[in-house]
Parts: sequence; structure tokens; C-alpha cells
Amino acid sequence: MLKYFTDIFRSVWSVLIGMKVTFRHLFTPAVTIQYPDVKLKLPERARNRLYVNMDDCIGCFQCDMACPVDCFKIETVKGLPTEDLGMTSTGQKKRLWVPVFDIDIAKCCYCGLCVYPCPTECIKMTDVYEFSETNRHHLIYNYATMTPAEAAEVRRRAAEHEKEQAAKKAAAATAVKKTPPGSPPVPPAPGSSAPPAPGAPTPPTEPPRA
Amino acid sequence: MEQLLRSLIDSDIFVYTVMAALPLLWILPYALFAVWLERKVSAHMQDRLGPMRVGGWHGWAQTIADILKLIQKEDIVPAAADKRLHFLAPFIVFVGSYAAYAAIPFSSAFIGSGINIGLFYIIAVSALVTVGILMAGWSSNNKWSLFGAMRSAAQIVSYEIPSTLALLTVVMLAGTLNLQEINRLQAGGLTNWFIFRKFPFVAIAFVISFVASLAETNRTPFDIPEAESELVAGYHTEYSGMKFALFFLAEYANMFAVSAISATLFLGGWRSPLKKLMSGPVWGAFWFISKGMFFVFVQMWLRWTLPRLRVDQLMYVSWKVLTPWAFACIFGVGLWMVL
Amino acid sequence: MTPQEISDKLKAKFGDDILEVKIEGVIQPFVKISPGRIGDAAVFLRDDPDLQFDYLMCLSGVDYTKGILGVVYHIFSMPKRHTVILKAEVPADKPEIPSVTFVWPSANWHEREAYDLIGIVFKDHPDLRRILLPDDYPGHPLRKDFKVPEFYQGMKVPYD
Amino acid sequence: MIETQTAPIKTSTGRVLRPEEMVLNMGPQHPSTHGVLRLELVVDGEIVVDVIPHIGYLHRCFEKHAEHMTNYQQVIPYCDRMDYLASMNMDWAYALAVEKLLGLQVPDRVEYIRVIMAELQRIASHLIALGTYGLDVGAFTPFLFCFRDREGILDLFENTCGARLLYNYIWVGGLSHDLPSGFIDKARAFCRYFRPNIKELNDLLTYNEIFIKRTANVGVLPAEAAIAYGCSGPMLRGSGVDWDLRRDDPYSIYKKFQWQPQIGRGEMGTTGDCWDRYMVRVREMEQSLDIIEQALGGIPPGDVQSAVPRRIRPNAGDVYVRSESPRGEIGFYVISDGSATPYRVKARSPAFVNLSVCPEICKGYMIADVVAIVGSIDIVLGEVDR
Repeated sequence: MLKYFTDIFRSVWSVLIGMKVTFRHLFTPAVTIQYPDVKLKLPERARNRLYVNMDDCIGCFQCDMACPVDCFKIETVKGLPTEDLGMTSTGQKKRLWVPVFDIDIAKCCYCGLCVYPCPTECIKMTDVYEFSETNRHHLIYNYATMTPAEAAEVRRRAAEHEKEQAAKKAAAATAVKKTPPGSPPVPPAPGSSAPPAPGAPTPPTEPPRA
Repeated sequence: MEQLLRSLIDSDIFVYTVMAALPLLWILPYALFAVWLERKVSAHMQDRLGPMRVGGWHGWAQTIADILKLIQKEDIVPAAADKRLHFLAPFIVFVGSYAAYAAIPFSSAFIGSGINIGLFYIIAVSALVTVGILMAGWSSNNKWSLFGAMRSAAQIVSYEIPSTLALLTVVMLAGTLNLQEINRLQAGGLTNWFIFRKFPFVAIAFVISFVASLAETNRTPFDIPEAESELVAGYHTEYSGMKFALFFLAEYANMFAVSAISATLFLGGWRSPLKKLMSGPVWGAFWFISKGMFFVFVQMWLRWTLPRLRVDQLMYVSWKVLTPWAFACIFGVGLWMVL
Repeated sequence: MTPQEISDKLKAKFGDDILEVKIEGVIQPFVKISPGRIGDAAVFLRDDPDLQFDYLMCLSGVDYTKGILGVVYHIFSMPKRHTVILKAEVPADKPEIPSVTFVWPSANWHEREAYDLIGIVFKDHPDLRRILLPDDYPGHPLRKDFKVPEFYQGMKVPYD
Repeated sequence: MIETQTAPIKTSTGRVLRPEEMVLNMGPQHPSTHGVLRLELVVDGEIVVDVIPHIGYLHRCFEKHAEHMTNYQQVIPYCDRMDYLASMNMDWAYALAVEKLLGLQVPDRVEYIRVIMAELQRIASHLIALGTYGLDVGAFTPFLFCFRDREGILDLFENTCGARLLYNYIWVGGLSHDLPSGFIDKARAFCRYFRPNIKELNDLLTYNEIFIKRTANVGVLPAEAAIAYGCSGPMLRGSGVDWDLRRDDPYSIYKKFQWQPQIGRGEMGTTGDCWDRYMVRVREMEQSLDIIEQALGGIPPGDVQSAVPRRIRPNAGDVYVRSESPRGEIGFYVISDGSATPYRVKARSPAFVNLSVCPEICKGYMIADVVAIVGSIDIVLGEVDR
């Protein structure tokens, strides 16, 4: 019988305590912010959208190998020795054209594993998080700075150079059969070295954050 | 109010339709305000802001936007549903809670119909809500809704008994069922309200009637029929658009009706607490609405504090706790009056 | 008790059914047992007074390629605080092994998962159904020689 | 009345239903199954006669993915996504397993930071467990209080590794970033801010009589059944078994701190009921706060990436290492065949095992209790389905 009364008393008492807590919170200031008008400043290491600074990219595929979900699609073309491909900011000489450098940001899991192995630190995760698209294919960012025409031109030249090398090697191999070894190799045909006009940057380029 | 209308046009039909429609003038704006208030109260109790954007200061137009949205929403009726019952249920639920407003005295000048069995009529007619909920639950052809409907039928019916008994104590004191009369008996300021007469018993009866009224309007801690975490939304799962808005309106109308009855019986409906000061018919309406709104606020306050009871615990509270204590109060008041 | 004593006790009890015992040279010592005796070994391990292995930590199915499937039992004793690792190997074409659910109920779902992903059938298991994959999924994905089906229920599986 | 003889109704496991029984599908889309879990309830009126859980709706083939990564480090983002509410503990468990495989010794600073991060993650995970448990039982407000407090922890994580939920912070052999400047003061400020809030949560929910009525003596799991079913973590401790991996199968540097595992004592009902499991989680939050404060005091200087191997190529062998995640014993059984790709990674996830007890302890209770029991088991479907 006593338990019956203590039950009632405890119920009423705990209900009142609960009401006291919620009533006190009626007057404590709210912690939420009105999102589109007020935006939180993300910390410096925030990992959201990827940004690749193509001038420094030497096409080494390190990021492609480190990515667990392989959302990179990179194509590189060997630059001819005569062509001048420019220098990376870290002072290395670039030897590969990178006509295609696509990241499928829809597949990316934002783990940041691609940022560490990059020798020239050209891939970085910025704090931009509002980049939703209506069409999934728009989320495939192509960072390459070469226009398709240039890329085709570079590929043609590389292929042509390739054929020459192969032909020369074949010729040298047959020459070795006909004449004893030691005859000098035919000098390489001079490639036309038209410096690549920088194409309009299609990807979203951010000024690297200070 | 009736003479005023008859002096305008002398046909019964016009007068009675206007008299029937008058409480709507109060319920619709009240419901808009109450929904907004609930969202703001719940927000600030949870350290949030609640609606802030629609219509400027603190999102006052949010409910109007909701109503407009609900009106143009498609009214989906489940294929295997019992079409007629499904269509009728929300109206019966609303009628159940709206009919109670006929006998509630808003102020000394205005009362829907001053019938002399006012309280008895209100309790009887508010039982209609159960029929509506059962129809809604059964016709949605959804196991979860059926569960919700069964639970709510058991809950509302079993909580009418303690609530009626608790109100009986006041009727014993007042000697009449006519709510306008009960109001007149509570004249003369705060000390003369029923809640303070025959001190412990009527006060306990007040608490019992308030808790029982929580169960009748399916509010926490008795919101088992529409338990979000178990039955998704209970009996009104399969409703959308205007019918869902009607269920919502019925719930808020019922909330105010129940708190109005508690205010009228226990806290001197439109009587002002300061004896003669501010006690005209218009002031009466002000006092009545503020008491009603205070109880509505307390119901909201409880909703954002307490967890939900289970169905068998609900029955235990009704039969083992509230009903015996209600009998004790009646016995106490009766003994006190006789001695 | 040290892994050496445990394996000696097992060897004493099951003799040549213990195919191999490896204590040194491995990070965690294990005992390889012939698949037929797993049920009795489980009962023995649990009921023996000074072994009292009552907590099956993990039961994993492994595909050792070359037609051999394996089941690895990691068992722990709460009162005695010691561990034993049992390994059993079954041929891939007839992957039958007695179930230990009646000894350790926690094995129930682990065995259903091993059956589902690797295809090891556990005899007299209470309800051996697929646990993670849909019931009509072709094949057992964790097998090394598993080819991802081109279409499943009409949906193209590999997408670019 | 024509007796319509329809075929006997069967459940998915072929059990024939008595006339008064009914099959009720709770899930996979249901507000209180904490994810995509489908419970097929055989119900007689409100009383639950039998429960048949169906899982696998969130199966993402973690183990198949792990076998196709080019190196061990790449599996860590997949471990994050197993128990997405406690990714620090998942990374740590996998890292421990591979480090044991390699026989790698990790510098002290990394150990301290890992303990701090894991304990902060435990508090964040418990906060979600307690918040959603309040929702299951019908109280809305505690849920929002818990999420408000959890924001403090997520900000700490975001400052350190840049992500709020899936961190990829604990690597094999070290960490991805060192602590940012001012982390220690922010963490201490959080501990000071959070301690009184636990008391407020207790006032609002734990000692509320309605909450006690809804959870005490509900879903009682006796100690022997808990051990037989392989339960672990708050589920096991709630049943009164004094078992905590951080102390009984010690890994990392938990020995250096003074703390006491919390056990359910049946204060409000029998030992091992929902209230006990809930109370163990509340007390574990306080205990984690103590550990964090002790650990914050003693972080030694050093480089966090010194022991991260350039190329991980462990020699052939297999290892099973387990550690204490907020839901229980998370174990990784890693087999390596000497190449840079793991041969087989089997994850023994605690919620998967704890959930297998659910049919046992839900029988005989009402539907509202099944919701309370599943809430008290605290399952995360990412980990159950892997």
C-alpha cells in the first residue's frame, strides 16, 4: 500500500522537476543559427571540395593510386624533349602533358588520402561545401587546362614522335643486321615546338587560401 | 447576443446559424495562433529558435503558410481504404470537439446556448471524438492505424470516468449543471473560486480533471494513439491535405475546449480575480481566454517534458489512481457539505 | 592457462583429430582440428572445469583458394581470461561442418553470415538462411573466384 | 456464418500462425529501428509472441572492398563507414590489428591522442544513443539537448582532422594530423561545459518516473544469456558482468589512467533491464570525461607521423585484435598473405552480435516495449550489415 503512495508522490515530483528543467530552458538563448543568412566559418583543416592547381601537376598518378574509391581519371602524354612544358612552383621541370585530369566528386569520399602523397602539393581540400548539382554528371570536375584541340595536337605530335622512334629503332636494328654495330644513329627529326596556348580554365579555380 | 441578432433579422434560421458559427470566429484564429505558439514554445524549450523566416518577426505567418500548403496538397486516399468512412472520419472528430463550444460561456454576455445541463452536454458530446478516431483507424486499412485507433478508443473512454467524477465535485458544490450559473456563483474575486472552497478535495479534483483531460485530447504523456516512435502517426497516418489539417484543427480545438471547461468550473470562467475591478462582459472574455490559454500552455509544456506511457500503464493510472482519488474527493466534499 | 597447456589438453582428448598445433612462429597460436569433431570439441571446451570457454568472440569463414574453405573460431573464457583459436578446413565442393549454435548461441548469426558470404553449410543449424544478402542472390561473393553478375533482377550491376 | 477456410498464414521462417496472431512488419522504414532494420513481429493483440529480425538492407560489402584495396591504409575510410557514429574507435581497432600484424610500436604521443579521441567519440556516440532512446520512449527534448552537447565534440574533431563524422584520422602507425594549437584548452573547456549537462539530462529523463516505468523490468537480459550470446559493451555491463576490454584485455595506455567500469546494479528493477543499459551509458560518459581530463594533462611532445610506414607489406599471418567501441567489442580478424593488399578482413561488430539477442529478450513484451528494447540495445545498422 505504501508503495502505491510513494509511486504517486515520486511520479508527481519527477514530473515537476522535469518541468522545471524545460521551463528554465525557455529563457536560455538558442544555440541554433539561421543557416543561409548566418554561415559558420569552417576551421582551417576542413575537408570538403577538392581543388587541383594544374600548373604544379606533373602527372605522377600518386593521387590516383592513393584514392580508395578511384574517382580520378588522369591521362598524360609524354612531352617531346624539344618541347618546353614549363616549371612547377617547386622548381621541378615538367615532362608530361596532362590533357585530361577528371575527379568525380560525386564518388569522392572526402578522406583526404590523395592530398598527402602529392609531391608538388598541388591537390588540396578547400572548405567549399555548397556545390550540389541537379545533374550527377556535372559533378565530374575536369581540371585540365588544355583545350581539346591542343590535347589532340599534343597527342598527334607524341604519336608521330613515337612512330619516328620506333622507325629509327627498327632501322637501327636492321642496320645492325646489315652493317656491323657502331654506325651512328640517325639524328631525331626536329619536332615543331609550338608552345601550348593556355586554354580557358574550365574547372572552378579558387585563389589558394592564404 | 441572441436579442441583438434577432433585432437585425427576425428569422430563426439566420440567428441560429450565426450563433452556431460564432465560436468558429474564435477557434480558427486561436488554432492558427496555438500551432505557432506550440512550435515556438517547443523550440525555445529545446534551445532552438523555431519558425523565424515566414512573415517577419519570429515567423508569425508560419501557420498560415502551412494551412495554404495543406489546402493545395493532394488528398491521397489509400486504394484499399473504405472510402466513405475515410472521408467522414475527420469531420466527425472535428464535430465532436466543436460541438462542445456550444455550451461554453465565453463571457457574461456571450454563451452559445445557455442550456441548463451545459456540463452534461459537453461531456456527452466530446465522446463523439472516439467514434471519429475509430472510423479513421479502421478505414485506413493499415495495421498501425488500427492499433492507434484501438488504443485511443480505450484511452478516451476510460479517462472520461475520472474526469466526469472530478467535475462532479464542483457540480455538487454549485448545485447546477448550467455553466453560466456556475460562473455567477464564483463572483467576488479570487478567494471565491471553487478551487479554493473545501480546500483539499476540490483542488485534487482539479488536478485529476486536468490529467484526465490530457488523456482525452491525446496529449503527452498520453499521446499513445499517435505515438510517433511506435505507430508512425497512429490513426491519421493515411491522411493528407485538408483532412489532415482538420484532424490537427480538431486536436487544438479540443485542447482549448478542455482547458476552457477546467477554467470555468474551477477558476471562475470569466470572473476577474480582482473582485469588482475589470469585470465587464468584454473583460470577462479577456479573463476567460487568458485562463484557457494558460492551460493550453501547460499542456504544451508537458508535451515537451514527459515521455509517453505504455497502454497498460495508461489503464493503471486511469483505473487504479485517478478514479479512486476522484471518488475520495467526492466523498470528502459530500461529507464536508453535510457536516 | 597458456596456449600450450590448452592444446595439450585438446590433444589428449581428441588425439589425432587435432591435425596441427602451432604455438611459436605465429602471432597468435592456433589449433587446427578436423571439421567432423568441431561439435564435440566445442562442448568439451565449454564444459571442461578448468577450460570454461563460454564466450565465442568471432567465427569467420575464409576462402583459402585452391578449393579449400576454412572456418576460424576465436573463443574466450570469461572466468579464466584465456583464449583459444580453432581452425577447421573443408573442401570447397562439399563445405559441410557441424554447427556450434547449440553450444554458443552467438554463433547463430556468425554461421549464417559465413554461409551467406562464403557458402559453408553448417549442419543442423536452427535456421540457416542468408542473413545479409537477398535470398535469391546468385553465388557467394567473398569467394576468391566470384564473378560479379552482369545483371541482378534486371538491374545492371557494375556501373561506371 | 460461412467458415472461410483460407490457407494458414506463415511467417517468413515458415511458422504457422494461430488464428489470433498477426504478423506486423516493423521496418525497414520505421522511425524507431535506428536505421534500416526490419523486425517481423508475430503479435497477439499488443503482446509480441515472436520476433524475426531481417538485416542486410545496408550491406555495402565492407569485407569485399577491403580485399581490393591497393594498400592497408586505404581500408581506413571504409572502417569509418562501418559504425559511422563511432568512426574513431573503428579506425583505431583496424589500426591496432594491422600494427600487431606488423609488430609496429607507436610513439607515446600518438597513444595519448588516440585515447582522447576515442573517449570523445564514445561520449558523442553515447549522446546519440541516449538522445534517440529518449525519442523512442516519447521524450523529445533530451534528444535535442544531447545533439546540442555533441556539437562541442564535433567541433573539436573538425578542428583536428577536418571532418565531423567520418574522420580517417587514426592511421596504421600514427595519425593523419597533429593536434591543432589550442586543442587542449578547447577540450578542457568542453569537459567543464559538459559535466553539469549530464546532471540536467538525469533530471529530465533518467529519474523521470514515467521513463522509469517504461524501461525498468523491460527486456531483462540475464548475465549468463548475455555471455552465451556473446554480447559486449554496455549490453553486457548492463547485465551486471564486470567486463570492460579497456581494463580486462588491455590495449594502448588505459592502464595509466584511474577509472572504473560502470556496471548495471538493478537500481530501478531487475539487473539487466533497459534502464540499467541506459544508466551504464550515462555513467560511462562521466567516466570518459575523467579519462579525457587525465589524458589531456599528460600528452608528451613528439611527431605523430614518425611510425607511419611508407609501404605496408606485412609477412603472411593472421591476427584477431579487439577493442572497446561504444557499442561493445569491435574485433578485426586480418589475414595477410605477404602482399600489400589484405587477404581477408573480417570485422566482428558488436551491434551485429548484440542484435542477435533481440528475439530472446523481446518475447512476451508489448510493441511499445520492443521499441524501448531495440533502443536500449543501441544498434547502428552500418555496423550490423557492414
